[in-house]
Amino acid sequence: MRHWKDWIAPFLLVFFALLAWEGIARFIGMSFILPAPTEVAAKLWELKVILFTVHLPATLQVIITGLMLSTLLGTGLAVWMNWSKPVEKAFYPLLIVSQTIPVIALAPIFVLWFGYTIWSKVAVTVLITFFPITVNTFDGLRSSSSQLRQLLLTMEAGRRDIFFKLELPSSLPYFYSGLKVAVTLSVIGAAIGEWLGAQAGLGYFSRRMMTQFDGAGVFAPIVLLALVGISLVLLVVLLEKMTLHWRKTE
Amino acid sequence: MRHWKDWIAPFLLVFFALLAWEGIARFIGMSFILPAPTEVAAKLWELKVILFTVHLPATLQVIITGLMLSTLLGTGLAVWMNWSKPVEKAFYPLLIVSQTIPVIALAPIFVLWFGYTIWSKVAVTVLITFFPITVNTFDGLRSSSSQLRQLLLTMEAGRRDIFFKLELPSSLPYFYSGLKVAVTLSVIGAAIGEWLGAQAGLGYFSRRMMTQFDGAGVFAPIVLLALVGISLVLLVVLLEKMTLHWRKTE
Amino acid sequence: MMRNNQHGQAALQFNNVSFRYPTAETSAAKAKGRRNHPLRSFRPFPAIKTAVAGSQTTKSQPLPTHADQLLFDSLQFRVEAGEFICIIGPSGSGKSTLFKLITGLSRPETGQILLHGTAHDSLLGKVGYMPQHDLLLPWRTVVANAALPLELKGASRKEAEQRVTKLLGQFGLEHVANSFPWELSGGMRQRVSFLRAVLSGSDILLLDEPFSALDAITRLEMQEWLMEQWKRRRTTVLFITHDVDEALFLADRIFVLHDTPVRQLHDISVPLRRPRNAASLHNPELIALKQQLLELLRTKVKR
Amino acid sequence: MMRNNQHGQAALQFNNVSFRYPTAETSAAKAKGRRNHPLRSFRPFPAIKTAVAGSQTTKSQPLPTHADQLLFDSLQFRVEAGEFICIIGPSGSGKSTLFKLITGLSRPETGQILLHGTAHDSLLGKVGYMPQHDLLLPWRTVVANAALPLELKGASRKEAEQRVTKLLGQFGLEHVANSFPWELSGGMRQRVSFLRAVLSGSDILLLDEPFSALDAITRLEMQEWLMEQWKRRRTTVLFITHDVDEALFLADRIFVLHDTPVRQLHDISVPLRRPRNAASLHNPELIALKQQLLELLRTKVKR
Amino acid sequence: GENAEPAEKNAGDASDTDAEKKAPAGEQAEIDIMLDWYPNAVHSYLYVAMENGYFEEEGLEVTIQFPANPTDPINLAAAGKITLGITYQPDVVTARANQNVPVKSIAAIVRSPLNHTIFLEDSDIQTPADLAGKKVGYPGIPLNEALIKTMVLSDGGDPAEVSMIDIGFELGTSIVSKQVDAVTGAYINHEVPVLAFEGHATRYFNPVDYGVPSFYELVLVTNDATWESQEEDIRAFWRAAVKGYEYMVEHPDEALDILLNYQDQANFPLIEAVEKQSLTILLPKMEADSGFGSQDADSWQETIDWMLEYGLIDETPSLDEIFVNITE
Ligand SMILES: Nc1ncnc2c1ncn2[C@@H]1O[C@H](COP(=O)(O)OP(=O)(O)OP(=O)(O)O)[C@@H](O)[C@H]1O
Ligand SMILES: Nc1ncnc2c1ncn2[C@@H]1O[C@H](COP(=O)(O)OP(=O)(O)OP(=O)(O)O)[C@@H](O)[C@H]1O
Ligand SMILES: [Mg+2]
Ligand SMILES: [Mg+2]
Repeated sequence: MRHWKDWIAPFLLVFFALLAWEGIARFIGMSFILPAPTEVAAKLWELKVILFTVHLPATLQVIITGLMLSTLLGTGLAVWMNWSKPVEKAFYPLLIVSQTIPVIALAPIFVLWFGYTIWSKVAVTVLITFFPITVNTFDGLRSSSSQLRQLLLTMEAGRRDIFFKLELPSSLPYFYSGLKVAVTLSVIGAAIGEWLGAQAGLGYFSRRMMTQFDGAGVFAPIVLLALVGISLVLLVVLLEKMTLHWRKTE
Repeated sequence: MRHWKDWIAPFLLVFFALLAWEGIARFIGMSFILPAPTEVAAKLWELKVILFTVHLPATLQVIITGLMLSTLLGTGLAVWMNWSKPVEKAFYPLLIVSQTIPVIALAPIFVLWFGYTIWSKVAVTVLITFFPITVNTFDGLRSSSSQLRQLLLTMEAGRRDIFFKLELPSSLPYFYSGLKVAVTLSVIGAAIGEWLGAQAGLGYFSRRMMTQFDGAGVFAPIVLLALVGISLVLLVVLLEKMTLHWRKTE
Repeated sequence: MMRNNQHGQAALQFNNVSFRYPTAETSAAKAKGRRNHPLRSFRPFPAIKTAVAGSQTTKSQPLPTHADQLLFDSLQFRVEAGEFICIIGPSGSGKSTLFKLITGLSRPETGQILLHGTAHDSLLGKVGYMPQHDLLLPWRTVVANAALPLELKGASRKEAEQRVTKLLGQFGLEHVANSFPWELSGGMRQRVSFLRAVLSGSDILLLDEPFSALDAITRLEMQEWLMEQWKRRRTTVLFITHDVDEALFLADRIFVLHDTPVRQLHDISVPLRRPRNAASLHNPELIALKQQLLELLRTKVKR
Repeated sequence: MMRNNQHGQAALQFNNVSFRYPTAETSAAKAKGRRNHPLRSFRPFPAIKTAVAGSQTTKSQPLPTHADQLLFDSLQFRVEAGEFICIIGPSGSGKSTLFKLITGLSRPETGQILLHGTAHDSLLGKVGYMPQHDLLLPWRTVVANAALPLELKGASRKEAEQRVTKLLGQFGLEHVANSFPWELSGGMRQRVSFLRAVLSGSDILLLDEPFSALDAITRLEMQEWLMEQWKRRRTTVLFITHDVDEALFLADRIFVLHDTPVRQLHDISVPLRRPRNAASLHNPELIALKQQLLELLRTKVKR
Repeated sequence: GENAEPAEKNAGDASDTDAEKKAPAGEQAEIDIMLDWYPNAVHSYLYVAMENGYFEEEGLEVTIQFPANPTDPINLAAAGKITLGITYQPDVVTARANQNVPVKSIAAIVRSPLNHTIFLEDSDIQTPADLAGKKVGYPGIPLNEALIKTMVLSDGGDPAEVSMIDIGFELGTSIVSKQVDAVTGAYINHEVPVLAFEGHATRYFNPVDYGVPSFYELVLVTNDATWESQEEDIRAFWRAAVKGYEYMVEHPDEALDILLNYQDQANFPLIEAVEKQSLTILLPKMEADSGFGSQDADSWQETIDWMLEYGLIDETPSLDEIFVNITE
């Protein structure tokens, strides 16, 4: 971010990759299998109205609802586990193990449970964003050094004091790290959710275009999805910078 | 692992959750929407032959091929980036940015490129496992302290010595962490790849059972997928324990 | 300038205090469960170890080898009001544990700890404690860090910070009031930490190896600074150190912990008048005392 | 027992050596590019900070405030074969940089560094270097760690380890040959690190604050141990420390760095015969010397 | 952009939208219907009913959904997530017979198979037996496996050698990009002309020529429970649909225009010429002597017998439960 020069090399790499892609695409000449980047750009322009007024809002709605829900549930569970040892003992191992299993395979079932409403997609999003938020927040709450905890105890701090004055601030950087992961995953979750059943949304639109032999139309919404992902992460970084101004980052 | 008592609480939690699920499922009585756990178990038994001889091997083939490929490519790129500053400058930022965009949305395209062969699924798997392996290995190579590097230099170590005697061993723990992430993601990748078009595989079979209105049949392969995920992670942990025996873990 | 007052009430008194940590098995398991859940190594998406500036957790805890063994056995001693006591002893001899008992973080198995002649239900909040390293909250400014004990005692944040601000000058911190800990040098951080301990409001201060992380020169400066502060405030100070020179320079009396379980403290008065300076340590009587102390410690360190 | 030999060839000689670090901007940017890529904070799947046992990177580097300023200006000095030189100076005065120049990690801007009268193209591999902290490779056993310089010089691993094994006894390491670094105490780790420096084969050893991380008692022991080793090996030693007592106890001569840029080293001979012991430091002449050194350092430290 | 969002139930006092004005007094009943595919000529009558206000006249608020997966209409209807789904007769039999999924057919929309097995003009496939050893794509609908099995068997081939690949909605793309050798589940009235329009000539097999009974291609299904609770609404829905159908028969061009107007050009760019052609093929297949949508037990029995014979089902589902004749 800071040093624009750092971006020269990757920019050149991307530029030449695009050039090569353009060349190959034109050589193959089957734009529904491999559209050229210029075709994708043109398509993006052509479809701008419907993409920006219908599909982008639909996807954003899923992403934002999903993120809000999993932040709520995730931090809630994290705080609860931090508060009560038995809760931690019961849930923490399950959380960890749940990450080694492909929970996403359950996604198709959600369509049966929630139909084609926003909730089937939100459920997928929550399913995959819940973990990073919960575990990071919990680890953050636990990250506060036990020496500091003891110090606060010698000052007669109660459980609440320790939570608000020590554990909560300690957990913030971890929470943001978790949120960054979650934000990225939420875009993926929304896209997958939309494949499985939707009436609108960028992921849905991309798949729909595939049945229409429209290669450029397949890629155009993906480009938008990528931009959504990047913007959301930047947003979290900004938020982090603003709230963690005390950090040692010159 | 070590303290079996640590497993009592989560075990009880799972047990009661299953019990509740059984109760609710029987109450609803629509097993194709929500099969009871006992039905799933029965189905798993009933389908054991086809699951274990056809679909499990198909999925494992995808997973293993994908993991091997992305380990090869990932460690290769990591070593290259570590060796050459320009390569790092060009690729590293792209790798990072690539993680904020939902590359998985490209998965449907792979079917167009590779057809319904194993390669479209392998491509999805490589796509999502490549990043954690590359970045972790690279960070591992870079993790070696600069003080140690200077120390080796004062002993007249060459670039190769520093790589083999310092950077490589330093990177191993990071590599394993990356591999653990990758292994988990590979199961997800294979499942998603199979949704998009397959003739065999656990992900495919699960969805297929849905078209047969067989709820228990939907869940049974997911249970197997979960077991595959857990076993693979355990395998990596074992491998890690064996090769990193020097680590301070009593 | 001995301020002992054997006939008044002791500022701090141990009456037959015995203590042991819980059995090795449980405590080890406990410590582990908290820090290293067995599953943690499994973590496919491992904890994101955000480098939080200023957090220090480098000091390795002594291994709990002696757990389940009695650490203090009917220990008795008294500290008079206004005394400066240094506590030395080999690693693992129980110096920090002594402080845990006095602060109320641990409770004696038997016996009583009296502050100014009174036994308390819980000692938490009754003494000022300055831990090894500085242990400042990295997200709080100097003022806010020092204000912490006042806030915990119920003052509003604003009120607390006002009270702190008035004191900053005395501690040489007026120019860094709104700096964050990472912006300060090690010596400055120690000052903040000391100010915080002072603000706990108690007239008994426990300092656990406060200067061990500083370099030799800064350390000397901080020792002199601490002497001044102590003279001005006339608080009772208990000060743990590994450094015999430091103990000799600072203390009225030195307590040596040197056997396990500790039944009795070697109680050594330092025959030096105040004010002292670095040169004071070179008088022959003190040199002999230093040799004696070093021998005492050395025999225990060799294994 | 001065081993000076003003007429022979100096073991080490600086001829008008000048040095500065590159401009603040480039060097800071460089350091940053390597350690903190600007994108790193973006990382959705952040680096997995596996806790690698034994890796120590806690010591904070001095801030590069003086960068682009001349650090050494036509510096001249010579060290005779077999001498024990201690180097003291405030933080940031350039002590470690001096070692970087001697080891060949940095190159002088002008001037020459001669080893035994010869100028070398690259000094890398020509002197033995023992960095602050122990810096052992955590994945190598004691033997394998010590064998590292031999391996790097081309010996096969087996051969190298055989040679090391023969020496372990002399260094008191025979019982821990196959232990990993984390299994050793701090003092033991320093021994391994010293053995490794000795095995680099050079007769000039550079030790950068080797004992600063040890507690006071262990430190005393290690100082005595080092004296014995030095007596036995008759190598030339340059030893950086912050601790004036340590310097006085160990050195034939003390070099004090105390202005920036360093134009000249304060070169102080220690008027003490060997063998020395802790008590030797208490003779009045030495006490005066210590006071003088402390004053020298203190004036620079105050800002 | 959420079509499935529930409208306000007690809208009597609410805003004065067009729908409200046309509606008779009282509450509007909600009907969610999921099409079998994305909208095309075969759905014209629904759009006509919508455009011309037939649904509102019946006091219905109808939401039309499109499936993301070909099997969703029957699945979601069975799960009660939608009121009605358009699906395939043999699938209803499978659901009822194998898992006793509580779905029932309430109307037959297209009365004979549109579903053909298509392959590129220059393919070496000549008869269904040639499919052995080939890759055949199908949209995940189990019926298609039955079709191929029957066709290959009746042509003397070995159906076990056909490799069937679930390709979801990618019927056109996968055959054009040569990922599969043939696809089944493609419609004679839709994929065939669309592919031709895109410049890909195809040939095809009609299943009825190779031992498959002339089953109802498209039927309207609902859940037993939904039927019980909303029978009146569904009957009302069907009355409106029949009106739409009659309009479509009389004014096919206008009906198509309505459909095309409803299409969001970017979303579902239908090709007018193709849809015209499609409608001509469709109309005869939708016409029924005893009224649009009528079902007769013989057709069901025939389909069940065929499926039993080819081992697609193990038990005979009860005819009483599997369909209701809405025209009676
Ligand atoms: N929480 C604990 N549980 C069990 N045993 C403990 C605990 N804390 C300390 N111990 C044990 O009690 C003994 C005394 O520990 P303590 O920390 O008081 O030593 P110390 O004198 O402060 O050492 P150091 O100089 O290294 O700080 C040690 O043997 C230690 O292993
Ligand atoms: N790599 C570098 N690039 C730029 N400046 C540097 C670098 N390393 C050190 N410096 C600067 O050079 C000066 C001398 O640093 P050096 O590390 O030699 O000090 P030192 O005497 O060893 O200090 P300490 O006692 O803290 O170890 C300092 O001002 C430091 O900021
Ligand atoms: Mg201690
Ligand atoms: Mg240094």
